[in-house]
Amino acid sequence: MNSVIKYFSDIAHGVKTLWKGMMVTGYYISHARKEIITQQYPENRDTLQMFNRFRGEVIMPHNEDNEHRCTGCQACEIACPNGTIEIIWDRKPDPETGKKKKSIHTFVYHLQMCTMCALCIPACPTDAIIMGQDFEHAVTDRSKLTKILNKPGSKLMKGVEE
Amino acid sequence: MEVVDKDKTIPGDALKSQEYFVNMGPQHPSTHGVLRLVLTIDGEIVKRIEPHIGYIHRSIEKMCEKDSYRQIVHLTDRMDYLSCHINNVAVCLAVENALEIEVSDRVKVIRTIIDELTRLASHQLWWGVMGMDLGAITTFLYGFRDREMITDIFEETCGARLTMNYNKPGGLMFDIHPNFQKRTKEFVEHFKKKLPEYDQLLTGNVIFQERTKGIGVMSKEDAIAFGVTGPAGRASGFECDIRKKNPYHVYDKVEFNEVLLTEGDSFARYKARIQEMWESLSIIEQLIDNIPEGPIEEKTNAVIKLPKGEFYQRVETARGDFGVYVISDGKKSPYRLKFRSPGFSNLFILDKIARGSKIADLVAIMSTLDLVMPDIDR
Amino acid sequence: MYDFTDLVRSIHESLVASLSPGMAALVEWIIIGAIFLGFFALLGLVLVYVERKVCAFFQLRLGPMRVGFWGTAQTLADTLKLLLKEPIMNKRADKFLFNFAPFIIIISSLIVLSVTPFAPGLQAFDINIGLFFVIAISSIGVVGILLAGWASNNKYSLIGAMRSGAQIVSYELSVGLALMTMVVLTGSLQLSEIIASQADGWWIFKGHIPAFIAFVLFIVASTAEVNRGPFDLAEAESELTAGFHTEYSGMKFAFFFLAEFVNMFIVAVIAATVFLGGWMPFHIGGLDGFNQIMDFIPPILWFFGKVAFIIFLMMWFKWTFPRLRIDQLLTLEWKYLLPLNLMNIVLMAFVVYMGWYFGN
Amino acid sequence: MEKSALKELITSWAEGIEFDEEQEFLQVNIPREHLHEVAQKLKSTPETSFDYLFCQTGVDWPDCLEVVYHLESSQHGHIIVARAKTENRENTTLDTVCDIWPTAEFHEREIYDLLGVVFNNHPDLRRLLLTDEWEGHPLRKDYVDDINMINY
Repeated sequence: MNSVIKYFSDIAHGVKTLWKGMMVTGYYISHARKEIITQQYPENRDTLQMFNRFRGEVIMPHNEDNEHRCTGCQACEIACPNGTIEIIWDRKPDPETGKKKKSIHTFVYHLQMCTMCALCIPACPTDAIIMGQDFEHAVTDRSKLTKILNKPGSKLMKGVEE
Repeated sequence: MEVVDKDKTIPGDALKSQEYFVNMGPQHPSTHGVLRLVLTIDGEIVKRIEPHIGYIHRSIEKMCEKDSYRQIVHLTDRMDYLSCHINNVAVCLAVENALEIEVSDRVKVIRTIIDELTRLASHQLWWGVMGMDLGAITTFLYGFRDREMITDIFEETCGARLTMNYNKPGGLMFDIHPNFQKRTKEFVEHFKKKLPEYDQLLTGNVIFQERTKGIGVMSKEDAIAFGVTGPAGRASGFECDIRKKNPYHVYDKVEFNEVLLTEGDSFARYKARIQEMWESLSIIEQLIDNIPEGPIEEKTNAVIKLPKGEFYQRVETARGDFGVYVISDGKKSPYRLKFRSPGFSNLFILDKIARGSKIADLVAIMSTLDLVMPDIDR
Repeated sequence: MYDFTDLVRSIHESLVASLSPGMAALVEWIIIGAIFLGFFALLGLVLVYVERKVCAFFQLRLGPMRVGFWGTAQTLADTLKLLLKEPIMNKRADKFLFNFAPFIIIISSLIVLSVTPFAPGLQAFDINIGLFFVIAISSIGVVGILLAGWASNNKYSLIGAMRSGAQIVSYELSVGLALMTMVVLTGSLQLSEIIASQADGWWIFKGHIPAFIAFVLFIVASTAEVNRGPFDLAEAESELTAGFHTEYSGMKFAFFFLAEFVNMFIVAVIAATVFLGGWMPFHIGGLDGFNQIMDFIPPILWFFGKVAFIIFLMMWFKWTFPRLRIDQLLTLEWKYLLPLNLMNIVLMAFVVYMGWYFGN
Repeated sequence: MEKSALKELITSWAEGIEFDEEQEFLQVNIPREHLHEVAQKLKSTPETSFDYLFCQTGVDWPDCLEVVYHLESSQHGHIIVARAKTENRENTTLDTVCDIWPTAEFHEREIYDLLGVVFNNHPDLRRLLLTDEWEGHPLRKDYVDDINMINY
């Protein structure tokens, strides 16, 4: 007799636990409007706000006079674990003093090798590079991922080296 | 009367079942990455399991031999990506211990909180995937919903959602975001309401219990002998929580229980993780309101050089006992660096505990062991 | 009021009047065949869309949103994609059986669809052994699954097919017995008569306890029979990648997919017809005013409403429960469903013998 | 057990056992001839009962290869670091310990794969991470790989 009772109580227990689970999903479908968590990504692009600290890519800010803060000291190049940053520099005579001085020619940034570890940012003594928040890096050609960060014709900001 | 020979009445070979091989993976929905299991199967019964790994072996240990200690930290993100912060901290602690740097209490508390958040995020993902492996696809989305709140906290404070690289030898990269405490408290409140739902949906479910109870039983002796740690080991009664054994950060100052179960089956491993989530929540609650003030990093040399010798640092990741073994010859890079990954040891007990079970059981056992392939291959 | 009998008869009479009897029959066949094929395709499209949306709302997602208003044209686009896809086949597969299997499945579900009573007078094939016919034909589908699994020359497919075979052979019993329980009440196997017998109340209410138990048993067993929900072992994607249709692609895969949804519809039709009165509006014996109000809602809406309810129930199962293991599946059938069914059929016979059901 | 007591006990087991200078854990050098015997004793002696091998590392030194065993006792909680060196970098054989600690079977396969230490009596000594056709042992310091650029 006990086994018969157990047989039926097993069934009742099983049905009860199944019903409990169905109540959870049932709640969510009946409150779908409130509970939906997904976003419609390309549509909400205009309102999409990334966090300030989000690491999307390395960028080099320029001011309105097309000046940057990079002295070409290569500290970031050394700090980078993956060889992402490559600085091509040359020595040009300073127009004021006439002395030859190191300055950057091109600041090459290989996005395809970057792991966004941000070790280069604190390494920079002049705060020339920061992390940008752009995350849409999809391109059709791998060569487009190699970026030159200093804008054409840009020069070093005054007062950075003091 | 004619004596009937039993063997002759049945045409032997015609009815004999034949064993055959099945390649489960490297691309298979339930191997979670590129793990290949060569199964010897008789009907539905698994007779033998031979794991083949190395599909995403990236030679991180070799790469570490040329990197500076600061650079090594970001490589550990890519091993067990679900407990990336804990891996980061392991390397940082190893270096700090070697240099005899004592970080401030603020750093310790922040590291503890983020460690526990990482553990929660990992367990949430595991819970979702566990349900999905057993056929309840909805759990995956529910797990991700709650995990998303944690990744948002990480993104705001650390700058990345998964591979955040928030630590450096000597402290943190930068201070926590002003919203950190508020958001974390919001999350704790939210998750305390949602965690019972996990139980209603899956833990209590009769089908789920039938699928996991008594499946893949691991004895305590096996767990120790095979080095199975983390929730999987503790479900067998192996006291292997590094947070209790060798406390680091502020784990000796907070109150929490080491989850210990004795059954050792898949359901016990499942329960151990669910209970661990409650413990993690309580640790976060104890710490979040009293983060002490203090510097966020200690001064280190521009080029970190460890003294000659050997340093071993153990931490408890979401998967178990993670170790960093540094052999230094006094240069800027380690002479040899070995990562003791918990997944590596956990994987190889599979053959022992899953033999004789069905294919469906193998999937359940595999997901309760919570394997992360990059962690195993390194 | 909403009777289609006159419409159908007038079409028939005009055809007979203008054509020879043989030609008229042929034209009727073609018309009915075309209607059913169109309905079949439409059903697949709608059900796939509904499943994706319902599943999405269960999972806190929005589901398809891009193609058409709220993604309504998504399945159409998917079908187009599947049509344009190259059909690939395993080199060592059994070519004939591999190509033949999807058709067995799709034809069997099409045949069962023919007895569906949509509305009064709107039934293509009203034979007096309707229920029996449904049970008989619907088990042909498993032959297709077995063939597909075997012909694929893939071990996963074979395991899936074998699971499916074991599953359907055993669950057929429960489906049959649960329906048999109701036949004790209805006294007829003909679907139109079963519906007619529910004019003063649906059997699930009139037959109370045993009928309700039979309803639950039927839903569980038939979910298993159509390889859905927690019983989708034949395709168990986390174990067998995709089970018996692992090797199929393009339109042949779409046939399997379509057949699954149409089978679900058929099961819902049978459940609605036998337990919930088919197209019969909700009637309570004695309350004439209420019954007349209910009669204003067209029967075809009643029919599709009930079917939708049962389909939603099956989707709810599928998106909530984990999958069973093969031995547990058989345990459920042989240790729980079958004894309960047998007990229930005795109980029902007793209830009918004593006249303890409503509306006698 | 205290470090000094452990030292005394282990020294008595076999000849040639040496202890390194003080580190975080007790360091013991075991001569390769006695490796299996001492390992067996480390596990089975009730006072030591090192039953949990939590890390096994291969190291490439200029004159030899070394395998480091990190052992813990789940019962007593003490930790020891055992080390065994191969004869030189060409003759790289050591005894296996995978019959004592089953987890060593795969750690040893990994060490064989990456460093080329050959373990005697290992039941299934094959490459673990790399393909079977792979030439050389990548974790050795003199390993040259022209395609993947890890150089010093």
